[in-house]
Amino acid sequence: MSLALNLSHEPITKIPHGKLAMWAFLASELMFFSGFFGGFIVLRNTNYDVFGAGSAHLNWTLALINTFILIGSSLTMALAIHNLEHKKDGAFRLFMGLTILGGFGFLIVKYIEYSSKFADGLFPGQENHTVFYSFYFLMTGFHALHVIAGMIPMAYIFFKGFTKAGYPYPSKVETLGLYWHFVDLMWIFIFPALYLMIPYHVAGAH
Amino acid sequence: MSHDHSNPLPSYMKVFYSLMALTVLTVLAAKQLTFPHEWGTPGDILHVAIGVVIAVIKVIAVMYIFMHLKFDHPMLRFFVYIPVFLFLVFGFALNFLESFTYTH
Amino acid sequence: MSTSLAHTEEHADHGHAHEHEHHDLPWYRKYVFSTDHKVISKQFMLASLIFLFIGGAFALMLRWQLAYPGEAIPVIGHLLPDTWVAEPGSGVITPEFFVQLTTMHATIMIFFVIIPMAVGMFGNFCIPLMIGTDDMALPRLNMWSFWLVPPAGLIMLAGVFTEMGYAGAGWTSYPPLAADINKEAFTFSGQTLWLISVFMIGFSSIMGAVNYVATVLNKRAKGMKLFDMPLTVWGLFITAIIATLGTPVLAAGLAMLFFDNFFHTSFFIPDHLVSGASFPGGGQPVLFQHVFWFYSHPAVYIMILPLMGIVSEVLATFSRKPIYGYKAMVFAVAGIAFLGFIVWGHHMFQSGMNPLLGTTFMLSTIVIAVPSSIKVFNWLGTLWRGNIHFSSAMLAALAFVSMFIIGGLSGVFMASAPVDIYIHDTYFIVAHIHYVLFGGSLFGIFAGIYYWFPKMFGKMLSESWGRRHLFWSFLAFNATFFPMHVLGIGGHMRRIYDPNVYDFLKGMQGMNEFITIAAIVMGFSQLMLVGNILYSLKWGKKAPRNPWNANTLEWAAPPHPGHGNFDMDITVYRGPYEFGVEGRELDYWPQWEPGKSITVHHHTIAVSDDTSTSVGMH
Amino acid sequence: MNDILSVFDMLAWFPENISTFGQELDNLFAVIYWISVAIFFLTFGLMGYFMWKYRAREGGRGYNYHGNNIVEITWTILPTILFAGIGVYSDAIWETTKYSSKMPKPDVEIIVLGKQFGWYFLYPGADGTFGRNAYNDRTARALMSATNPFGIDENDPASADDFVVENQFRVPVNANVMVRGSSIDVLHSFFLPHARVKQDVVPGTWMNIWFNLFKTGTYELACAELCGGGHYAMRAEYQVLSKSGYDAWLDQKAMEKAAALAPPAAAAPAEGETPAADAGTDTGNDTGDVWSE
Ligand code: HEA
Ligand code: HEA
Ligand code: CUA
Ligand SMILES: [Cu+2]
Repeated sequence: MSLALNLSHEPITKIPHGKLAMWAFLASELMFFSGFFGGFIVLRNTNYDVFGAGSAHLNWTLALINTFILIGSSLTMALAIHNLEHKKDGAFRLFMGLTILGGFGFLIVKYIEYSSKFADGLFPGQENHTVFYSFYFLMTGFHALHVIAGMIPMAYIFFKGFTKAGYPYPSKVETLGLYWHFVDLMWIFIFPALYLMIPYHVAGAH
Repeated sequence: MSHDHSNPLPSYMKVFYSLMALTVLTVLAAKQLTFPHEWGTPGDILHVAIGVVIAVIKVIAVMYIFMHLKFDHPMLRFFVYIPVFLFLVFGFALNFLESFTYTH
Repeated sequence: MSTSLAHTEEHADHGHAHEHEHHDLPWYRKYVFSTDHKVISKQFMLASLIFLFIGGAFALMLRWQLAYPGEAIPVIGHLLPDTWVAEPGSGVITPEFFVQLTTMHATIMIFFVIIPMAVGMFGNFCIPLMIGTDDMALPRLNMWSFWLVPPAGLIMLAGVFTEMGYAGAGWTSYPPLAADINKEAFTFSGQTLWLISVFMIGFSSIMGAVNYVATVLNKRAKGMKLFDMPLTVWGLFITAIIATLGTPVLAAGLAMLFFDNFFHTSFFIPDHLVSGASFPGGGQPVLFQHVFWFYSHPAVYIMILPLMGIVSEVLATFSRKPIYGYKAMVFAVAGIAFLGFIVWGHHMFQSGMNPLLGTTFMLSTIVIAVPSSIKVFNWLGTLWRGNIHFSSAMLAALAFVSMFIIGGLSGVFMASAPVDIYIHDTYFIVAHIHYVLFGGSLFGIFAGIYYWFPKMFGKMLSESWGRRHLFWSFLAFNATFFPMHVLGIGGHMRRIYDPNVYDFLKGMQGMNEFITIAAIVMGFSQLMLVGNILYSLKWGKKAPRNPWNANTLEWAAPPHPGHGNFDMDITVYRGPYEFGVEGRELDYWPQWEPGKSITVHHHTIAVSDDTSTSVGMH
Repeated sequence: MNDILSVFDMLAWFPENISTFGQELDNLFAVIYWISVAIFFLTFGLMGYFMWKYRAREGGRGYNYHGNNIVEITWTILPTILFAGIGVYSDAIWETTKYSSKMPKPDVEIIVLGKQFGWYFLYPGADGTFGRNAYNDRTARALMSATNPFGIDENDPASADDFVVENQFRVPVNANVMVRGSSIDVLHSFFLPHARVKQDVVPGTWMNIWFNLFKTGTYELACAELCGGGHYAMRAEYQVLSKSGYDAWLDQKAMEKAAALAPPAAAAPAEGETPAADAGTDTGNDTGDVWSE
């Protein structure tokens, strides 16, 4: 009897539920990082030199490589979605694989970066730690967690893509893509904020 | 769910190239661009401003093209506008934080 | 209201039809890890009621200490472990344990009772039913948003097993106190667990909220425009938006505080602190307060807007009148939500925030009272020329309105920054908190429970016990919390273990005793609610489909609806509050009933010949 | 019964006011109070009346009426005007009490530190100026320790007569007292109920607090911000002394400080040797307050 009911109709806004919820979630994520950036602004203003010295010590070349990797994987993600929507399964698998590879590459670079920071005694609790490094580990750490969280469903979708039916839900991949672009987007802010904004007198000293 | 009839691939590539270029630009601006040293902090503020402006341009490109805000339902834009507005309010208030009373 | 009894029988078999569909689900998918929004709603209700009693018991213990300092707590006192009592076996709690009680009382009440009830329970139950759809947009996500709550509660309560006991920095957990500056890094204290737990609750809140947003925007029944939604759904929708945008900021603050607490970073720890543990320094304690209140002020509206919606619902139904100024109500809610994001500094007038911001926040806070006034006046307008039935739900709603007025007026005192200089952190604030949160939110929750219980469980609650419960709660509530205004004016600080240390508070012991006695009465009055619920579940009268002759869509569903909610197609023809329409025999006109009408000078007049007495069966 | 009714006479419960701006604060409170009482009776009166007048009648019907925009606008604008009035009135007082730029020229300056669970007060001593310390020199923060909470640089000659008291302080009557407050551990709040003064003190920042008291006597200072288990007992006493009494007390402190700095043999100021201060205001147990290690 309830089969005849038409309660679950087309989404009114024509936006799939998952995608709409994802946008709401991204709004939420924007506020999450807003909290961090708000704190960053305040503490940078009050610890100008400490932040400058910290920035100057970071390895911006590694971060630049990571930026390229993330932008690249953002592009491959967009291409993967495009190909899945156009039923080009082979290309979809290729680009999805590249995206995941990008995530791995990012994490590997991050690992290299982190281990040199550990070696320099900059981790919280170690001797050279300052409030700048608190922010460094906080922001990059949460960002890396987001990368990992995005890679898990991507891996699932990727392997599903090899089954006979292929991956049947382009709209879900699109939703995941939104998230992945967001991760990229956050990095676009984190990169200059942490690595590049070095006051002169501090930069000169190094 | 495909968004429009035109082929988005060229615009994807355009965004990709400009993101790469802007990234290089932001690094160059930070490392090579120098303001007179006697400017001190204002010079630093200019650096920050340049970094932020470039980042904002990049982010707009990502959101409007990669994330399809340009083609999708206009309502979705509010999911970005409102947080940005709130962040500005929040950041504005926070900038007053240390201005009180460490008097000499 | 007896017209609807006739429908009872036919629905019995619809219920069956639905049960058959779901015999294939294993029991744990049906009752535990269910994705059905109604089951999730009941789970929230059960968990929160348990927490209400835990939080209430904590309150009564701290009340005892305030009334009878130095005397053993009866019964419980002697069961307390030695570390919590002044001398082993004495039954008198220590000052440390007292502040832990305060902290846990408030945290439990806010994060584990009011928010889960207002948003989790009613949001889950009402949204899909009232917009006429079968379930949430993302049922699986919905399930997880509940299943983060019990572990979060357990983690927080596990603080008792740590060396220092529960978290003890107040529910606001201001650092440096909350950073446990004397604790070693990489060790857990009650405060660390508190931070983890509230972070989880926040995550659960966000998961629920994005789901509500998607559901309301995407899944409304055919014909239902946004301005055809009941005010309950409006309240919940806007609450969900606040939760989506506010909660993550708290999460960011908690993450930073957790880093300070656990890793000894120093986001909030300044550099010349004299303490045993070493922090690198450079932080800003007041920064945390900004981050915290940027969420927690909007959060107080998270705790009241859904209930405002519910109360509007109940007032309209039992006054048999349309809501006065429906659109004004919606705009007022939206206005409160918007302004709610720019007033957070009113909690920080004395915190060392720049006084210039004090002026700004004072003005914005005073402005926020305007939309609240609009709501109050519209509620009064709804009562005007009604035909008022004093059911339990209605009594609770009236209690809500009246107590919210008192609580809101005391808010206006504090909104004025110079007045706040004196009453900040005194019992005046405690009185305000309880007038808006207990007198407001909790009575609103009672109203919702009395109103929707028949639909939730298919049984009627006992009206006479409901009235008794509300009468005693109302009386004891005012006896408990009204005198707190006076304590506050007398200068009685919050969160103090023993006021008798101060000469200027010596004259107030009698009042403290009186408050405690009233609080105990109030605590035990709540047993009437629990008793009523348990009794009615087993022996209550079977509920008809539309026991209150109301208009909104949930009453089109069978009593105790099964998975899928409705047994007929739903099309919406009109707004939710068409009571007393001219040209109709019945004094209500459900949203799902076809029929034409015209609007003449703020009145609705039915014009088709459709005046049949049927209640929604087609 | 009278006890219970007295609850409704709220304004009578204020502790006695002793500060110049306290009266304005109390007046503002009273204004909002009477507005609230009026609104309370208005709204509760209407509600009660409607509940009685429109209680359900047999066969009765509610009136189908969806509201009226003119009414809505009226009851939006009226409260707005009222609130704007309250806001403007409040802001004037707020500015005089808290804006650093509007604070009067100080006659007496004191530096205050909260600690778990008590208060330190630093006085500039006879010369009226502070030596180098953590308040007036950021670099002196490095000197702060459990035994030298103010980070006083003893090598600065101006520091020689600066003295510290604990949990008891004194101020002259009818003088602008400027307090610079901070904390050495967690947040505390400097609350003088009788003077209508409250200001949180935050480690790492200095707060400007001022007041001008017009009545002599002994009053209490409380901590109003949760700071741990001992929060409730973080109490201090202060005396408002006549000008001469206050000066006498300063002299006495100077002698004690000198004695404490002198070689141990000489350092034994006997109790009761204090110069006769204003009758009876001196409690005589000040020796315990000297902080000199
Ligand atoms: C549901 C929760 C809730 C609600 C709805 C409110 C509503 C309001 N609150 Fe409250 N508040 C809390 C919960 C809530 N608050 C809590 C929990 C705290 C303490 C936190 C802590 O420190 O632990 C707090 C603390 C708090 C403070 C900080 C006090 C301090 O610490 O010093 C202030 C200060 O401005 C304030 C103001 C207000 C105002 C102006 C409103 C307004 O929205 C009220 C508007 C309502 C009305 C004004 C009444 C109805 C209107 C009329 C009848 C119309 C006619 C009226 C007039 C013309 C005046 N609140
Ligand atoms: C919705 C929120 C809510 C609710 C419902 C309550 C309910 C109560 N609160 Fe709560 N309270 C807060 C929110 C709430 N409170 C907040 C936010 C604070 C601020 C905390 C802070 O400073 O950080 C606070 C602080 C607070 C204080 C101030 C503490 C202090 O500053 O030192 C006091 C003191 O009297 C108090 C008392 C009570 C009492 C007596 C009840 C009663 O209504 C409770 C009634 C009891 C029940 C509803 C449960 C019934 C229980 C039984 C029947 C069991 C009886 C059996 C046994 C005792 C074994 N509360
Ligand atoms: Cu110090 Cu409370
Ligand atoms: Cu608030």
